[in-house]
Amino acid sequence: MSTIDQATVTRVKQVVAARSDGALLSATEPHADTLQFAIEKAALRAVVEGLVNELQARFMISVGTDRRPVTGDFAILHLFSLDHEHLYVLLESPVPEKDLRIESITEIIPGANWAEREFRDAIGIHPEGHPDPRRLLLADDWPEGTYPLRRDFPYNFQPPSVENVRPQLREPPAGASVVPMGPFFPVLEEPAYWRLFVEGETIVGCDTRIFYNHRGIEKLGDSVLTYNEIPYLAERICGICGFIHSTCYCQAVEKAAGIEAPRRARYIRTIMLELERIHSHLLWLGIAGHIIGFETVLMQTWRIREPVMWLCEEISGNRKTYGMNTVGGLRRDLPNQTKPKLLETLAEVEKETIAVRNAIVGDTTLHARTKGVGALTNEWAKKICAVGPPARASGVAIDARIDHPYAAYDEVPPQIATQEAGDTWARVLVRVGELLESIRLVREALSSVPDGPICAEIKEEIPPGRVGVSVVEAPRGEAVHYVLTGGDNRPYRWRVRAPTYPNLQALPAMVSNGTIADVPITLGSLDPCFSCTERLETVDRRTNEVRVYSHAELLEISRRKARGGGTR
Amino acid sequence: MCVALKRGARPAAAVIAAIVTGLAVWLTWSTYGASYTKMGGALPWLHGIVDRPVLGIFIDPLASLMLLVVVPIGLLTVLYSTSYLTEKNREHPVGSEHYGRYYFWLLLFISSMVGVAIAPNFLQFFVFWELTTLCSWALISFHQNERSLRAGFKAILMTHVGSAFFLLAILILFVRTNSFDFSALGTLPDGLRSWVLLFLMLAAWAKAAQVPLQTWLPDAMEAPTPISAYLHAAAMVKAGVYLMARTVSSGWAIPPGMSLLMAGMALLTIFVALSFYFVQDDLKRLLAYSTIAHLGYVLLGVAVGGLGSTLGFQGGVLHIICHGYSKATLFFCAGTIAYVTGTRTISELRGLGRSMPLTATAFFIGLLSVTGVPPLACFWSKFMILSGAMRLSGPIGPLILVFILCETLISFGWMLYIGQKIFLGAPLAVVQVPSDPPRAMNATLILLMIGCVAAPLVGMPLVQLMGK
Amino acid sequence: MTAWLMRSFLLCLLNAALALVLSPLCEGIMRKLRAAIHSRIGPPITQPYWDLFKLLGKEDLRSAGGVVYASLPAFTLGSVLLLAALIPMGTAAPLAFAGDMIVVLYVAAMSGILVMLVGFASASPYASIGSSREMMMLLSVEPILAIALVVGAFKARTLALGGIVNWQVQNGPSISMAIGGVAFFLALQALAGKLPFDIAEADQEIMGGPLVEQSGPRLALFRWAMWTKQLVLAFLLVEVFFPWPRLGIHQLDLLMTSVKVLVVLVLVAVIDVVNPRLRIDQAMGYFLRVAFSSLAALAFAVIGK
Amino acid sequence: MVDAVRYVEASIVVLIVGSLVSLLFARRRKLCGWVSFAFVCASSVYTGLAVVGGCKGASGEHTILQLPQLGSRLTLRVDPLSAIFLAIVALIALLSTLYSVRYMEHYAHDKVAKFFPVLLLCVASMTGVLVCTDFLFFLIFWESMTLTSYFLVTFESENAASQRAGLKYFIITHGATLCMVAAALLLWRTSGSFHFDAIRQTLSALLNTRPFLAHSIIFLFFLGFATKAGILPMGDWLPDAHPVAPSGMSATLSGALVKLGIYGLVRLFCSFLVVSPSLRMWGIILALAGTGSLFVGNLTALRQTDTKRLMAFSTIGQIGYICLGLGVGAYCLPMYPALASIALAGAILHAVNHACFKSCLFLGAGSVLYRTGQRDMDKLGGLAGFMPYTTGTTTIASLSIAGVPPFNGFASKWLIIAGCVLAGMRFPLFLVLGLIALFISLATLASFLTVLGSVFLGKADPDIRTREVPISMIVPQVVLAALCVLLGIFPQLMLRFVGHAVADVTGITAAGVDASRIWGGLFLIDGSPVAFWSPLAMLAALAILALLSYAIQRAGGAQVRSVPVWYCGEEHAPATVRYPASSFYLPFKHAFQGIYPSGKVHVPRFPAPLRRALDFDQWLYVPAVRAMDAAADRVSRTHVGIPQIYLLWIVVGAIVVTGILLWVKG
Repeated sequence: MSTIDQATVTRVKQVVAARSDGALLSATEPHADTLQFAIEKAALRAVVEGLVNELQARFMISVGTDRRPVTGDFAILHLFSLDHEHLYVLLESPVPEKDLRIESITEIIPGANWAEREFRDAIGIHPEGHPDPRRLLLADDWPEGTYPLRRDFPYNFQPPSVENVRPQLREPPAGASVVPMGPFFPVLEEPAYWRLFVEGETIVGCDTRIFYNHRGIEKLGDSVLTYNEIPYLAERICGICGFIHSTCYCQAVEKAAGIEAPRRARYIRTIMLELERIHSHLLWLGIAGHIIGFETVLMQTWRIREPVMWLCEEISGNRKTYGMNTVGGLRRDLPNQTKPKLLETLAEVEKETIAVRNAIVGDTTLHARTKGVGALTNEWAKKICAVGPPARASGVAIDARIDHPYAAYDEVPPQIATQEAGDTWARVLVRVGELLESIRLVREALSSVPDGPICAEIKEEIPPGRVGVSVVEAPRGEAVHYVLTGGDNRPYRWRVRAPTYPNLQALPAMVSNGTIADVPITLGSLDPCFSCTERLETVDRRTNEVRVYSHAELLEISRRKARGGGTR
Repeated sequence: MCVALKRGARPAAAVIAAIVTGLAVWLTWSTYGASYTKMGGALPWLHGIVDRPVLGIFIDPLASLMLLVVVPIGLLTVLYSTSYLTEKNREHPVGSEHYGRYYFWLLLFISSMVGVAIAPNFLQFFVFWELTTLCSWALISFHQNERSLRAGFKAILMTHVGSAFFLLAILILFVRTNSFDFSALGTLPDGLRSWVLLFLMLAAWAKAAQVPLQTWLPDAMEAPTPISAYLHAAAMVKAGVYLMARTVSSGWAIPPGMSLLMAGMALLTIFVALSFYFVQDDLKRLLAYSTIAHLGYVLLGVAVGGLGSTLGFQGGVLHIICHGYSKATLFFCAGTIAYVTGTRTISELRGLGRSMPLTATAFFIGLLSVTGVPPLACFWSKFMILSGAMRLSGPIGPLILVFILCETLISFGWMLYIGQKIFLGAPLAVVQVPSDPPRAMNATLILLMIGCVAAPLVGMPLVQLMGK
Repeated sequence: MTAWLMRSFLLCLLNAALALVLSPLCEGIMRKLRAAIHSRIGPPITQPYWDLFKLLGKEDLRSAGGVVYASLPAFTLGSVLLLAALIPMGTAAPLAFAGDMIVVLYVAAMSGILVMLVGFASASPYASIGSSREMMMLLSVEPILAIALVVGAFKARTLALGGIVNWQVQNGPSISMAIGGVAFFLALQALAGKLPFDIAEADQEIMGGPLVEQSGPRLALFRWAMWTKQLVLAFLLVEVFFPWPRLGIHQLDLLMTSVKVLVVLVLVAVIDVVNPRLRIDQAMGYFLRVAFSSLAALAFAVIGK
Repeated sequence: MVDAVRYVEASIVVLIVGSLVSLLFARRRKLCGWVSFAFVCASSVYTGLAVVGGCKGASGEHTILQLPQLGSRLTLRVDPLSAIFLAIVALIALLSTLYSVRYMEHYAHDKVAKFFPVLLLCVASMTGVLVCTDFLFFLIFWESMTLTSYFLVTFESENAASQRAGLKYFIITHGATLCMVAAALLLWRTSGSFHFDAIRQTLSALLNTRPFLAHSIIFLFFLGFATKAGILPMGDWLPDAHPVAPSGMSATLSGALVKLGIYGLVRLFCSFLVVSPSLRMWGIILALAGTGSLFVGNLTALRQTDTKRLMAFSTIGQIGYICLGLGVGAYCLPMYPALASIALAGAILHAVNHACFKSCLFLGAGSVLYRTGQRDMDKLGGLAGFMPYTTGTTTIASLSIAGVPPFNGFASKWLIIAGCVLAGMRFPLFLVLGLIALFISLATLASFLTVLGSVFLGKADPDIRTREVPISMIVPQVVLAALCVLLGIFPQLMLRFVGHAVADVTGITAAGVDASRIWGGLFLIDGSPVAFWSPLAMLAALAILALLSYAIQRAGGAQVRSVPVWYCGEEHAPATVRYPASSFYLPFKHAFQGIYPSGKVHVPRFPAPLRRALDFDQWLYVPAVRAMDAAADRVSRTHVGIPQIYLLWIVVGAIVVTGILLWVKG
């Protein structure tokens, strides 16, 4: 654990006290790196302003909680991170049921836009003064006045669907027309609707509708599943960085409950996290190539990526969605005999990655397509609270592994590199650099994995009302999990914020004044989540015989198909 | 011919003018192509000095042409005045008590112009010349307000400066040759002849409002519009150029220096007048400057004739009639506008074409004619002046060509701009006029439009007879 | 008269049939090559035939009506086949009497124009963007084609393509024609709709551009037209700019020409595979530079090189 | 057999009478139109007879009026060249009058008295220009044409844009006419005659004796004609004047009136100028001017979103093509007559073709305007479903103007470009010009695809309610479109006359264009046949191959189904997803942004010091009068009331006066 400067803690307290002007209800320190303040909602905005302006706090997420069964009111909690001071600051305001309004902070922090719209949709607390009155999260035909994250809303409730409801979207400015990108668009592997306003091919504005696929995971977490079931759900939040979410959740619960995972478990988590980063970045590189029509890059990087997937399968039994994490540590140990193979494969991957990097860096056409494209200014990156490679490519040196060290990163610290240009090319460079750095980290962690247990023993029930905040640096940026423990063996409130969430909010600024041709690659350079699963299980409907094909069989089948023969 | 009228005798004036016109046309027709002289009315007190009659009628093609300008336009002026000078006039309502005065002076004006046109010698010319000055003074000051009185005084003062020189010239001539004949000038010795010519030229310049004596004419716009029209198109100023035409055509060689001076001053006048176009906001003043320029054209033609090119002289003379009809059209249009809207300020007028289509048509035809757009009247005369100039050897011709073409284009552009400004575009609230101009005014305009097209057809055969 | 005409038309049909049959094969070879560079096994060489076969039987979905819209695919393929009849492909062109170099330039642009019309007619914003891009590509590429062919015409003192080829065969290589050939080749890449210039289709950006609303047999015809066009233009390149050596034995010459065409197409495929797609403004800038450089060919031709 | 000239005279008289008669019916909109149409019909029949006569060879001259003192005679003559242009004028006048009968309903505020009579006079002057052989009367007809067309351009009198355009049009063209006046007078100074033959002789003499003067005169003529023809930069009036005129007039302006500038240029460079080396220099100048014009005009057209303005700019561009052809022809005339005949035939044929397709386009734009009240392409879309005829004719005309084979625009462009390339083999500059012309022909296509794509194709708004224009407006469009196709497939029909005209006007006997075959098409002969174009054979082949392709398309027996447009899964209102015309080819347009500089003309401001200097009153007379006043004041002081002193004054005065008189007498 990095040391926390007590002077900073004092200063934070001073600022909060000064800004809240007597409205401070309480100030607690749930953990060494977490400061929690309860403030009257009237003073919340002023305090936020103080934190942002005087302490350069970075907004992470807002959590709206229905506390009626416990305290009889609602609460809004804004999470901030003081990155270089390694601190989390939690500002909580009670919101009485009679007056479900709270002052919006989007004017101070543009990056809080979606977060506020989200708690308006989900809990029903209205952010006063928010610039955008439209729906964010809920389906367009979701009935008004129904708030799914309230405690009295049953998780399996299905509102009746309504015909002919269209997203509330803005009309193009005079002289411009709309080019819809999505909801189903070749480079968007998930549904998302970018309504591009164009003059010719120049983007003069854009509007977004996403959350077509909202799955209600948080609701499931606090109403159906137990602490130990949630990691499997968390792992399925994302198809690529599943381990990151499960780790992040487990760490949050561990923190809330005061459990410390064993050192070996933390090392293995580190190894898995970095392996995930390696294959994710390779995948991304391929997709980026594909987006600009450079299929060769796609084919080659995915070929390089494949051994990494095999390694993961070797370690966990699965190419993806490993199912290894549990609260308190791991369910599955790293087999020591895989180490040599791991190192060998890593060397191979490193060699080929370097080859690809050299090819890419030398390709002038690539430069032409990415340099100066989709630039995210340093200033706006900070305002919109961008995270991960996009932030680092814009010169914002934040990395959860260093700022809020977790797993074994305090012992095997990564080197992070930043770029200043903020364009797509800078993001390429940042990711390629991270790719090689991750290989180094895996290698280092492997060499110093300590022996010992892989899971802490949990002796007693986790007490309710405890708070745990955890961040994990995913390949796309920092994932945040917040857990408020509850009774009956499940969290009272579980809040997840994936890294794409803030980064996507930065997109409109990045694409404006660009051309249509630049939009896909700009979007791609943010690396929004893409899933990929190749495992095939067939069920013969006549015999109900289940048959699992091996890798070799699958390969053979696909090759046969490619040659023009049939499968049967 | 000089008739004093009783009050309220509008129809009488019109009838008399019509009779005179008929007479003049008949006269022209009957003497077409021939010269006709009848002298009479000897002046007893001159008998000892001049042994033949000094008053009479002298008609040659030049005089016929002048008559065709002076009389028909006079008739139209009277006709126009009958409906213009009424209580309904929104610019200057005129009560019937002033009619007698008005028509008296107007008819006197016409008759004195006729006298000028048919004058057989300088003496009669001078007498009627002075009479026109008197009439113009009376008519310019017709409204009898401060401004018009001042303008009338200015006109009479400045033209009299010219008249003084005229008198001087006649005196010199008479003293040396004992004759008032036009041709007598030819018998003067060279030096003196130049002086006499210069004096005559000064007289003509003052009368025709040429540089440097042009400033009275714009101020004379205080006169009722028909008077301005007549003043500009046919009478008064035309007397000035007619004097020069007479002088030059009287059958003797003009000293080239004098001709060059005349041509130079004409060009100068043209450009000075042109330069004033751009600052005029009063429609009539703008037209006045255009008149100054066009009298310059006539003098230029005459000067070219003096330099030896008959064609140029013919062009200059033709320009008298072409310009007369075109300019009369323009002035009557301006009058109609003022009559209907009560203003003649260009910036206050817009979109009149919708409510006054006939006036608009007439104005555009007059305007395009005056600026020399073929096939309308002034093109022919200008073209003849130019081709006459081109007949001269040396660089004068091309020089004049360049200057004149430049002036033509600029004045054309500006005039068209003004015309569009007044008649086209969305009407301003001020000029939303439902009332049509009276019939007599419209009839006048239609006749003048025909004149704008037909003037060269009438004038061309006449001028062809000159200079042979 | 009629006999000569009938013969020309029959030859024209034969030409068309050959081009139609062979062009998917060439595309198949190019695809295989792509796969090899991708480290893939790739589809069989006959795959384009199967694609066409399947598309021809699929449902024909139309987003616009009208006779013109309905007839555009047929005219597109027809115009490409007409181009095939106008240019010498191993032998004299059957319709050589009907059009010279300038006509060929216009006919070569015709299929592109028809594709644009289809794009504009299908009322999709992607198609409109695609058509607009197609036009810009045509505007940047056609001058290069024109310069290259005009160099030939200048040297051979005739506008007839056959005459240019004959002149080339007789006079051997020259600097100007070599430059012209290279320029033509670069333009070919764009005319064939290959990377880095497949900007008009740009699947990832505008989902196939002008053809986004085309499906089934209509799509088949457009695809076929594209493949035929690249084959025909490759022939034009080889015949006009690199016709030597001529052995004098007709069959051998034809074979040699075919091999050269294949080499050209392989080169096109290699360039296609090792490049990302350029943006339209970048492509225009690129071709502007190419056009100005190819003016050098003209300069060399004028000084007799 | 009545001579062709008499027919033309009859035609002019009919038009003038028609103008007066239609003025009588001015209060009844439609009747006035039909009466005018009847007269135009009659005059067109006469003109047609004259054309038939004139095509065979020059008619005799007929003198109507003499101006001996100017050495000028109003003499008329029809020769093959004027016959071709007469045919254009008569055809376009006929069709646009017919079109205007219903079209003028569009203008509820403005009276047709301002339109039909003036239109008839305008046609009469155009006819006069073409048959006049005396330059003075040529100028008079010429300027009458400008005058009448000015009133037609400013027809919509309350529209500020049309006022500005009219003013600009008239001032610029009047300036050009004055240039011609100057040229004519300079020639007249030498020859004393305005007759065309005299001009020819004088010019050739002057070229030997005073080349500078001769070239100045040619330059002045060139300025005059080129301005009317719309060659940049003098043709700057054109893009303003065309859009604001009523569409029938726009068609006449673009189809016929600017062609007279071309007629003048052909006369000047092919007939007035004898074959001499100086012709080559002028050929290069013409070709450069033409290329500049076609480059700037067409690329600027590409940037327009107003249909009629786009077409106006494209007129500048197409005139550029004609001028380029003329330039190449003029260059080749002294040394390579066969090439010259190719280029000149191309130029004149293009003039004919341009009259067909550009008039058709303007009428099409007019039809859209008539029904939708809209010229802004950004606001239009999907009219194809509502106005099938207009769509069809506009499509044909668009493809023609873009030079897509086998429409007529291609035939003439082919001749011009082939002429350029062939001439380029002698003088390489023309190669480059030919290449530019080729490139620009694609840009033309691009601009008209904008029209097609944004106005007619695409999706219409669901609430749009419009329909096809009345039949009397369709017929002219269909006739013109049919001509586009006919002349495209059988350019021989026209080329025969054009060739005849070229031979007649230049005296070339060598044939560069062999247009005798129908199936074999056109052959260009430069020593040996070097270029070929057989529209019929090609069309037949295309038809066969397209049928073959269609057979392939149907071979699979695919079911056809109509589906909505795919917008990636969401639904959109057509208006929001329509790709507006201003968006087409934007990157390309940006590349050529500044090629047509435009600025506002300010009303000249007169410098104050000069004004003061010219105000004689201020510095001369007022002070003088004041001084006199003061002097008189001083003199009045001498009035002392003593009679002797007065007497003294009188005596002194009498002595002085007598002295002066004696001196004068002596």
